[in-house]
Parts: sequence; structure tokens; C-alpha cells
Amino acid sequence: MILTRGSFARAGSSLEFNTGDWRVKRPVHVHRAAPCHGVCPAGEDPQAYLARLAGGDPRAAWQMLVKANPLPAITGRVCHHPCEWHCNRARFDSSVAIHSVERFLGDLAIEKGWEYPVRKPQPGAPQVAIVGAGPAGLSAAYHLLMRGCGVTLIEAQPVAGGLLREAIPPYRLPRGIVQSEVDRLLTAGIKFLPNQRLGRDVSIEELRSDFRALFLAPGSEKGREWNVDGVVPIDLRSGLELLKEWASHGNLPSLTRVAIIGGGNTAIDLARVLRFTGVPEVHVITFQTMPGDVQARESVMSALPRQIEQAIEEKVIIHDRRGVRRLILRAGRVVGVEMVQMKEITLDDGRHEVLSFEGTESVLHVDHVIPAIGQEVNPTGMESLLDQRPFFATDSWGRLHDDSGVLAGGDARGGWGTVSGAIGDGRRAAIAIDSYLKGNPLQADTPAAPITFAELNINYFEHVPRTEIAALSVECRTVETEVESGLNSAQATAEGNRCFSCGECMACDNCWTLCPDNAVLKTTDHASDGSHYIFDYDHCKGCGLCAHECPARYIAMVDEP
Amino acid sequence: MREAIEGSAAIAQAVAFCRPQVIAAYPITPQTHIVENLAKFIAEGRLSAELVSVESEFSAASAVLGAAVSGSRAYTASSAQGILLMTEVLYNIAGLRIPLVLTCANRAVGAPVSAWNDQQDSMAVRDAGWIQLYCADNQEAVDTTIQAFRIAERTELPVMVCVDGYALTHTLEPIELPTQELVDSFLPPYHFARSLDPRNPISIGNLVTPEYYTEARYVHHRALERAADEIVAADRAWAEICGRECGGLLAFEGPNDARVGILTLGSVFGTLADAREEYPGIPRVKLIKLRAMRPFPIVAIQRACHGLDDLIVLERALSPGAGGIVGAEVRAALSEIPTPPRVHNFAVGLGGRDMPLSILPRLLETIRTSGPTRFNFFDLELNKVAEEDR
Amino acid sequence: MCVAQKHQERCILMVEIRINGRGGQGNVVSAYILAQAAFASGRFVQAFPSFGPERRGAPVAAFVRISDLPIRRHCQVLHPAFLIMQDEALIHVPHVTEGLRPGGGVLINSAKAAGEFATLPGCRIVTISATRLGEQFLGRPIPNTALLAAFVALTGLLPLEALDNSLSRRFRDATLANNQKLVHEAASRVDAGAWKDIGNA
Amino acid sequence: MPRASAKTDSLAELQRRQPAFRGLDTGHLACQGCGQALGARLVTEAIGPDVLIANATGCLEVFTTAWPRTAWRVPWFHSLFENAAAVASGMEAALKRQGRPTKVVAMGGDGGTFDIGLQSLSGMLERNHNVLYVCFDNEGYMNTGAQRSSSTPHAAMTTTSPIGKERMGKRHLKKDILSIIAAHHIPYAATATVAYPSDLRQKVRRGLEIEGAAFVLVHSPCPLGWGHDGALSIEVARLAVQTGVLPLIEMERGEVIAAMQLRTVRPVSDYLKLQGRFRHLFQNDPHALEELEHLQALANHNIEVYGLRAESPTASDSEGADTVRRGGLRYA
Repeated sequence: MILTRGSFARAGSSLEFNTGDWRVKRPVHVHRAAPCHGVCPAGEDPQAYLARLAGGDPRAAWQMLVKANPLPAITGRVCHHPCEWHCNRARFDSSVAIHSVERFLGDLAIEKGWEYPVRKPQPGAPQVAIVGAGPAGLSAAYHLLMRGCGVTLIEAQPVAGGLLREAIPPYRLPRGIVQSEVDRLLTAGIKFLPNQRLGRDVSIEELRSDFRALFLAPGSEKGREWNVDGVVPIDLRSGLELLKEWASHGNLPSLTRVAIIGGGNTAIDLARVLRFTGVPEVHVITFQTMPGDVQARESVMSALPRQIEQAIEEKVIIHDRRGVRRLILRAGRVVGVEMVQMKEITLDDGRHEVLSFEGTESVLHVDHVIPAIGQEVNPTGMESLLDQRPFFATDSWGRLHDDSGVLAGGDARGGWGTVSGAIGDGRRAAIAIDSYLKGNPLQADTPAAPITFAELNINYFEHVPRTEIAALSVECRTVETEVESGLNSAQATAEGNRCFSCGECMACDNCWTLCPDNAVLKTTDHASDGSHYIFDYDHCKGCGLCAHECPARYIAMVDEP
Repeated sequence: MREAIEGSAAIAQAVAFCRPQVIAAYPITPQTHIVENLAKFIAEGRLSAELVSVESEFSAASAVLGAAVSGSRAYTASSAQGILLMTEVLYNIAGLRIPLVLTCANRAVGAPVSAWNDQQDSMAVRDAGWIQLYCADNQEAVDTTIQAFRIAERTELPVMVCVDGYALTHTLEPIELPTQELVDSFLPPYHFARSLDPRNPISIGNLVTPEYYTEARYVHHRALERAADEIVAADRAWAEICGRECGGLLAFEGPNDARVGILTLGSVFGTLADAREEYPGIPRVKLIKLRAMRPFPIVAIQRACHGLDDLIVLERALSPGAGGIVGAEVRAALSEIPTPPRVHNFAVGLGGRDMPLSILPRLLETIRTSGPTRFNFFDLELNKVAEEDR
Repeated sequence: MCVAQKHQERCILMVEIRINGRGGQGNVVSAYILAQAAFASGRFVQAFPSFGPERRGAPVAAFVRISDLPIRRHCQVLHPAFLIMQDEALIHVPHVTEGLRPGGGVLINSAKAAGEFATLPGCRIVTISATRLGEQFLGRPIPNTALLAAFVALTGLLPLEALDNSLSRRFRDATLANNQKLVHEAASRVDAGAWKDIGNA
Repeated sequence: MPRASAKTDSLAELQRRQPAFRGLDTGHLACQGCGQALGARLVTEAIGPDVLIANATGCLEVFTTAWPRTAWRVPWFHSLFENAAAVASGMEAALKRQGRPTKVVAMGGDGGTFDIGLQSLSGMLERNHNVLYVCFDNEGYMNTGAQRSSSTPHAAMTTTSPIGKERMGKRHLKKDILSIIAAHHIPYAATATVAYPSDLRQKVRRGLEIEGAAFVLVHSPCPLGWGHDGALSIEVARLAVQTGVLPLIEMERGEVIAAMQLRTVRPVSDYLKLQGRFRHLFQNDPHALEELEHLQALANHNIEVYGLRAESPTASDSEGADTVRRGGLRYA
């Protein structure tokens, strides 16, 4: 090296000096699941689609969403949205309105007619049969299409949709939405055979011989046996039957004072429909607890909290922590029920037990009792696979036995009892069937340990209130008009920007701005690992500052290889 | 008792034993460990002194000057640019005949800036009128520091103790540390006849007209020459009470009848001593350790070089445009004796360049094959120099 | 002449050791502790850092000389007989093992087996997971004491007790006790005397 | 500037195509997580290429220019510890005489600015040279191993203000350099910190645009000297502001015209407990408690004197100013 006069040095000559060997640890980009992704029953990755929405590309956001859930316009209205309860932002100011964004994207896709990312099956593609065109069946069909299988969807009813059409009232899920979203899905390449009831028009054996695999999603149509010490009113009808009858023919028996038994969505839906159709006094009795003041071990009403709120606004009278001790009948018809305080608790080993407390009896004068306590699978045509059980017994993928290529999902499998859960079952079943047909191993797709609030660096976020969705005032509500309004594009994008982007780079430039060694290089497109930055390991000294200041904890410090 | 201790820590302990009342210093590598240790002693109550953390070396020298002239023993230390920043004050302190001790942790001044060891800094202020003593190892650094206070206070001349930066200050070696009692018996409490005192008000720092200025400079020069005896006396007195001496103005090792001598200042002396053991086959060499650079011991040098055919003068600095500094002064001293040895003058180890043991045989080989060298850079690597700059 | 010979002890003319570490991790303190231990066991010693500004994380070195004769030289250690590596990532630093005498001993703080460092030519490698030992005994990931103890055990240059003595100059009560326990545990992790033959420079 | 693509570009091409001017580049020898290295780079981003820099001796000078290498991509000049401002004055005079528009920026650490270089700084300000002086304040002489400077905070441990029976760290208070600068009535002076990069770059630009002398102090945490982990440098710098220890103010003609409001004021101990230099204040010892209270009082005093407590949250207060947005949009 020749000494320069006065020992001057030329610009940029420091780059030759590799300070990289100062490292003991190095920064790497590690995608980790956000909590919302971890808990979504349908397997959605809300962080991913919120990112694309915030980036100004709603279509890319919708495409990311429908990678897991083909029915966002529907779940955007009826899902119980656990994603929002686990959203890290809830511990900062308020959770991101993921549920409303999902609805916004679903509605936009319908309005714009965005194509589903599936293509018609190639000739000679393996053919799979699906029984039941409810959310589980539709989801399985869609995910099998995505994986190149041919799908034949068999439905007992004349139209697809299952409970979406039959049981969920339009003020919560407008028929138009179900119609357009389900039809867009069917026209994407599914062979749909309506009015085909298993056990009547087609048999399990035929399906197993004609098709390479079979997915059973018949739902749970049969009302569960209900009586009080063996006593049953002569005109007993289950809540779901009444709802279905009302949904298809629009008529209901004339009732004045009614007691609905149960704490789930069906009970609340029925109660509100009865109120809308003029029944003067509607009671709901459940041994579960209303959300809000739940004590230890108690189980909460599974109905959506907002639906319960709106029901109360519509003067539905809810008796929680109550059960029916005795039916008071006159000539076989109900004139009253004797209620007692009850509570369902979870024991240490996870089992549930219902306690009733003598000395807390009270009488409620009603002329009708309607049990809405859940349904079981209608076994006709599937007796051999059910063998006397109320639901199909399956593994986490929905497989009845691990080699047979026969799977079941949705309500027919018990468990979730939610629309998003059914959609998740459909997706998992499709994955299992695909690996069964192609013979490749089955990997669990549960995301890695989700990022906790404590791991984020929240210094970089501003407090911004959540966009609250408006609901019609009680006076203007009718059973046909949707009670809750959706988000507009600006509100949806604003919610997208409120997302902390847990575990994924949001190109905020912190690492690039704050590296004392210029060892983080910004690329204007995605880097190979999905982030927008590349580490210059020739010069990075491994100080860990970028990892500490990354708002989304997307950078981890790992030992030198 | 003997301890394996870092040079700076030992020097700090020596300074503490001398009971300075005011310490003023400004951080500069490689001096910092000395002042850090002193600060620690003060914080732990082992040394009662005022530590004045001044804002520059210019003020460090000014503060200790103020303290000394007000009746307190004072101490400071610095290196390289720091020494040069206090130059104006150094001349002032010497001319006013103020007893002070300063440790110069030797470091190259540049430019270009260098943090490493050579003796450009103390050489640059050799005409400031301070006594300058160079230490060959950390034991001498400890002993010389203690002697320096006595020399300064008896001669009323400031003493600069030059210790090689890093090579000595940052090197841990076995060192015999005296006790407080031993130092108290050697060094009486600080007493400065002309210290300012309202009971006997005097003015110091007067303007001197041409009529008296020459005599003032003469007195200062004579004082420095006479200080040579005090330097030897102090070394001898110290040897009497602790059995160690540093060689007074100059010392040498090796056979008296050697024909070749090597004169050095500072820590390279030990390297040459070890080299002599390492290379037994080389010609017999007398190693001369010059301790006092100011006052320059002309007679002692003449006596030490008696009978030598060749004298190599190795120094750690140079005067650009002239050549060797010590070399020139040694040549001048030897020009007075009848058969002076041929003097070969080299600058070596500039800016911290390593001086390995092999330097001894290479030096002897060089003078065997070539005539006397007026001045050259012994460990120059010409391939690093651009053509036009050669 | 070598004083040791008269006592039939091994005559050590001069052993030179280089401790490679990183700025701010007590590299120089390790050199001083080793030298003070050797001094306490009756030998002449010298120890010094690599001269220059020390930056946190930057690869640095410190040097120790141990001899039966007074050490008067003040020059760099160019050909050490032993290397102590404070962390294994230093292996990536270009020419970090430069100057090591052929057949010299290299002690590396690593959880890996010595075999995995085969790339280092012509030298005998021993590894010890000193950081973990530090965490275990001192509650902090400090490898220095464990490395020194292992080194003393491997070379037999000085008795382990000398190391304890040197530590007692720096630490007191609980910390000292933990350090001393750590010394004996670390020494037991390597086969004592394996390097006895190296270093008779 | 062609777009830097991750897939096709080599590392070197990527380095050339960064969408920001980096006057201080990689390969320098600063400690891991050095606040001053980051501060200097952010300052050069705001200045741009058309500048002459006069740098005082100090950490920044040493870790950027070990021959034969330099990390500077702009003309850079280092003479001595105490003369940066004087050298800059000469540069500015020459450029004015030559009619060249190039800006002159002087840089120094707190030692080179508060202490040894104060005289030449005062001269430059008094003569109102058209120079921006940037002081990187890491509160001590860190290049020489963390000795005390006049900028070291009260009670902080350094190697020349150690802890012992007689002392609890530095006895004197941190020198209020801004008031000294104010007394020169120069057009613009400000304090900034690496924890708020946009605020810092904005203030440097303001200093540059104003005709006449300007001064910007950049608070620069030093992991070695302050005793915190390199990864926490930004967190420590932010807490210095959010506790009131370091008021971020702007001055024109010596008068305070703006100060970053603190949305939530944090207790001083939040800032102190991250740093080794204050560890002694957390032992149970009456002196320690006394000094802890003293530091809290000093912070309260700052909050009062500069009116730092925010009435209502704003986008430019202590929690709004460092808000990030997807895509990296920043206000400066």
C-alpha cells in the first residue's frame, strides 16, 4: 500500500474493511404468525390482507384473504371474530376492526366480480364427491378446485348455502349476499347436483366407488332430543325447525308469550325473528352466562355479544344462569315453566357440569316452549359411518380413518358450530384429500408461536380510535333490512393502517434509518424473504439495534452460523 | 513489596506517595490510566488531593502552575498533542523557575495523527527549559517520578519524566513499590520559597527589559547545567534507602573493552539487553542508556564512549530537515575528545513501529558493511513510499 | 544459564501467549490475571493489550510472557506458543491465528468439539464451553475465568491455586468463591497436562 | 436514481442505489450500536454532498479515518482537538472569497465543543461565520476510554469521576452549552437526538438554510461509556427526552422559540436504570437515593423552564414525532 502525501484517504475506501467479523450474533428476517392468524378458525392471515389493503391494493388483499376463506362477505357478517379478541392492538388502544374489513373486501369482490384464484379442473383430474353444500362443503369444494381436483357437490336442498340460507336471518346475513357469493363460488368450476339426498337418491357406496375421495358435510339437521323429566308438550317444535320453516315459507305459528331454551346463535336469531314478526313477549332461558360479567369456570353464551345486545334493545328478555326445572302443562299444552338458577362450570379436567340450585325457583307464564339447544347429524344414508354417534368422529384433518379417503367436517363433526370453523374444516379436509390422492406427506399448517404484545416496539405507533360500525336504531329495524352498515373504502384502509403488522415487515424504514453502520440496504421491491431490506453481512457488526427497533419484531438476532 | 502491576498504575501509586495536593489533567491516550488511577485513590480516600478535571492541557499546565506558585505540590501528565498545546505554559513555568513534575507518556505528535509510542513530543519541547529524564522500564518510571519531586523542589526547576506510551504505561511487569514511610523519609514536605503569601506579597512574572533579559536566561541555563549534580545525588540518595538506582544522568551495561556502543533513550534499552542474550554470537556491545536529555550530560557521554570505534545512536524522533536530534547533540559532545568513535545515527520505532530483538544483529551488520551514517530511518520500508516522494 | 535447571524443574526460557477476544469483554483483564498468577507462582511475567483504540465488538488481542528469567524486552509477541480464543466466531476473522508456532496450542471457547475446527492448520485444538460455565457459576456469560483455568490445567505452567490467588486480588466474598469453584470445574473439563510439551521456546 | 432491486443487484450495486445520500458510509470502526455514528450519518443525509466538513479530534474522527480508509463520502478535514471552529471559519472565508456556494459544517464531540474547543467556537459564533456547527454529545471523553467532560451528567460514573467513599460520580453539573451559545445571539441553535431522526434532519436543514452561524447539538448515546447494550441506544436516547433530562429545543437569536412537548413524562429512573454509569445510584445507600432525587429535580426543572409538559397529544410531541408509516414515509 503506497502512503499518500499527508496520508489523505479516498472516499468510499472504508467499504473494503469488513467489520462483519465483529459479529457474535447476526440479524435475520423471521416471519412469525400474528395472533389473529393463529386463532382464525378458517385459517385466514388477517395481517397479510390488512397489509395489502393498507398498501392501497384491495384486490390483492381479497386474493390473500380467499387463499383460506372463499366466503368473506358472509363470514364478514356472521363470524364470532376471535381474531379481534387476540389482536395485539387491543392492549394499545383498541383492536383492529378485522371483521368489518373482511366484510368490506367480500362485498367489494362481489361488486367488482373479482375472479376466484381457481381454474377449471384439467381433464383426467381426480374426482371428489362432497355431500352438503353448506359452508364446509363449499369451502372443501373450493380448496379442492384450487388443488386441481374435479369436484361434484351433492345437496339435498334445491339450492346451495345450507344454514347460511336456512337459519341465519336476513337482518344479520342478507339473502342477496349469500346468493351472489355462493353462486360466484359455484360458477368457478364446481359441478353442483341439488335435490340429491343421501340415502334416498344416492348412496355412500355409489359415491365411494364413483369418486376417488368423499367429504361428508351434511350439517346437523336433526334436533336434539329435549324434554324436562320426560315431559314434552304435544306441539313441541325445535328452534332450528321453526327458523328454517320461516326462512323458506315465511310463516310461523301464532305465539304471544314464548320461552326459547338455549344460549347460542339459533336461540337469539329465533328470538329476534319472533320479535320482528310481532310476538309481544319473547324470553330466552340459558344456564350459560351473558358476556360481560363472567366469573371463573362459568361458560359464556356462544351467541355473538353484539347480537345479544341488539336482541335486548329489541326487548327480548334474557334469563341467563337459569334452567327449566318443570313444565306446567294444561291438556298437553304449555302454560308456564318453572325456572331455577343454574350454572354450567368447567371442571379441572375440562369436562362441563351443570349445577342447579334448590330454593331459587320461579315461574314464567308462557304459552310456548321452543328448545334451541343444538342439533345432531341426520344419520339417514350414513348409518354405517356414524355408528350411533351424534357426530362423526374424526382427527384434526377430518379423516374418519387415516387411510380411507372419507372425511367429514362442519357441524356434522360437532366441535366449532360456527361458519368460520366449518370453512376451516373444509380447507383442512381438502388439504388432507389432496395429500391422500397424491400420496405426499401431510404437514400441519398451524403457524409458529404468535408474536405477543410485549415483543412489539410500540413506541412507533400513534393512538388512533377504531372505526365503530353504525347500527340501525331499534325503531327502523325490520327482519329483512341489514341492521349493521359496512365500512367504506377510506375507513377500511384506515383500519388497515392501524394494523401493527405483527411478525411481518411493513417497510417502515426503521432498520434502514437507524443502522449506525449502513448495513441495512433498502430495496424498492420485495427482498427474497418478503421484506424490503437486505442485510450487508460484510459490514453488519451484530449490535442488535435494528431487531430492537423493528416495530413488528420481524428481525431476530441469531448466532453466527 | 514486589507486585505485577500495570506501568500507569505503578506511576500513579508513586505520585500518590509523593503527597501532591493538586492534580490537574486532561484525558489523552496513552496517559489516561495514570490520572484514572489517581482519581480512584482520591475517590476511595487513599489520597487527599484536589483533582481538577480541566478543559484542556493548556489549562492543565496553567492550573498546576497556579497551585505550585501558591504553595502546594502539584502534578500533571499528558502526551503528544497535549504536550504541544501546553508548550507556551511549559516555557513560562521553566523560566519562572517553578518546581513541578509532569509525566509525559510519550506518543507521536504527527501529523499524521498517531496514537502510538515514539518520543517526538518530549523532544519537541526540549528547549522549554525543563529537566527531562527518560525511563527505560516501569521500575525506573516509579523511582524517577519520586526523585523528580525532590530534584524539582531542590533546583526550583520543573522536571518532565518521559515514559514510553503503551510500551511501558500499558504494560504489566513486576515492580517494587516503595512504602509511604520510605517516600516520606526521602521527600520532605513541599516548600517553595517564592510561593505567594499575603504576609510577604511579591509579584511574579514581571516584564524584563533588554538590560536584564540575557542574565535571566543565563541563570536559567546555568541552573539546568548545575541540576545534573542534583539528578545524580537524588538517584544515589534513593539507592541508599531502597537499594535501586536508575543510573543518574546515564548508565551502561556490557564489557568495558567493547569496541561498539549503542546509545538509546527509553524502553528499547531492555529489548537490546535481551537481544544480547538471544544472539550470543554477535560482536561484544556496550549498551548506553541516556537518562537525562536535559541537562544534556556531555562529560558523562564522553566518558562512556571512551575507547569505542563505533557508536550507534538510536532515537525515537527526528528533526525534519536536519535529521537526528540526540545524534547531533552526541556528535557535538564527542567532537571535543581526541579520538571520537564513528557515530551512526538512526531513527527507529516511530509511531509505535515494533522493535523486535533482531534489531541488534541487523544494526551491527549495517555498521560493519557501511561507513558512518549521518542519519537514516533504520526500519523504513521504502516500498510504501510513492516514487515522487522518495 | 537457566535458574530453573538447578531445581530440575522444567526450564521455561520464555512462553508467549496471545488471548484473542473482542473489545469491551475483559480481554486485557484476563491477560493481567494470568500474568499475576504466574508472578505469584514465582516466575517473571509481562502482559499488555494490543495497542490502539479498543472498540466494543472489534477483534482485539492481549499478550502474556512467562519466563524463569527477568523479561526486559518491550516488543510485540510475534510467534506465540498458545492462543486463547474468547469466542468461536473469531475464527472467521482473517489471519486471527497468524504467527502461531507450528504445533502450538489453541484453546477455543466453544460448545462444539475440537474436531469441528479442523481448518486451523498444524496446531492442537482444545474447546471448552466457557461462556456456559460462566453463566452456570457466575450467572453471567463471562468466559474469561473458565478459559484461564482450562489453559493453566492444559499447560501445567503454574498451579491452579496461583490462579485463585490472582482472582482474590480482583474479587471478594461470593463472587470470589464462585470464580474459584468455576476454576476447578473448568480445569476438570480438559485433560490436564496435555500441552506440557508445547512451549519450550 | 434507478430502483434498487433485491433480486438482480449485487450488494455493491445495492449500496450505490440507496434512495438517500449517505455522507458517512459503512466500514467505520465505531462500537456496536454507536449513537454518534448514527447521528453523524443522519446529519450527512440532511446536508447532502455539497459541503466541506471540519472535524475536531474525537471518537467520530478516530473511528472513521484509520488510514488508508475513510468512511466519509464528502470532503472532510481533521486538524486538532480545539480548532474545528477556527478551521471552519477559515474554510468559510475562503469559499466566500471564491464565491463558491458550498456549505461549511464543523463537527465535534462534547469534549471538543464544550471544553477544549469552546474558545474557537465562541470566536466563530461572534464573527457569525456562515457555518453550521454540529456537536455530537456523548457526555464524556469516550475515545480515550470514558473520562469525565463538562458535559458528563451530574452523579455519572466515569473513569475520572469514579465511585468511592468520598464521591458518588461526577460532582459538578452538566454544562448548559445552549445558554452559552444563546449568549452569542446567533440566528439558529437547536438540540436534537438520534431517537427522533426526522426531527434531527429537519433541524440540520434549518441550520444550513439560515445565513450566518448555526449550532445543532445531537445527543448521541455511547454504549461503552454509558454502559448500556448497543441494541438499546435508541431506547436510551428516547428516554432521555421523555424524562425531561434532555429538552429538545430550538432557539433563534438566543431566544427559545420551540420545544418538543412530552406527551407522558417518564420518571428519570426509567432512563438511568438502563445505564451502567448510574448503576451505583440503585444500591440501597442514602447518598445514592439523594443523587437520584437530585437528578429527578434537575429533570423537573428542565420541564418547568422549557415548558415541556404537553397539554394535548400532537403529531410532533414525544410520542408522535417518531411514528412510522407503512412504506417508510417520514416528515423529514
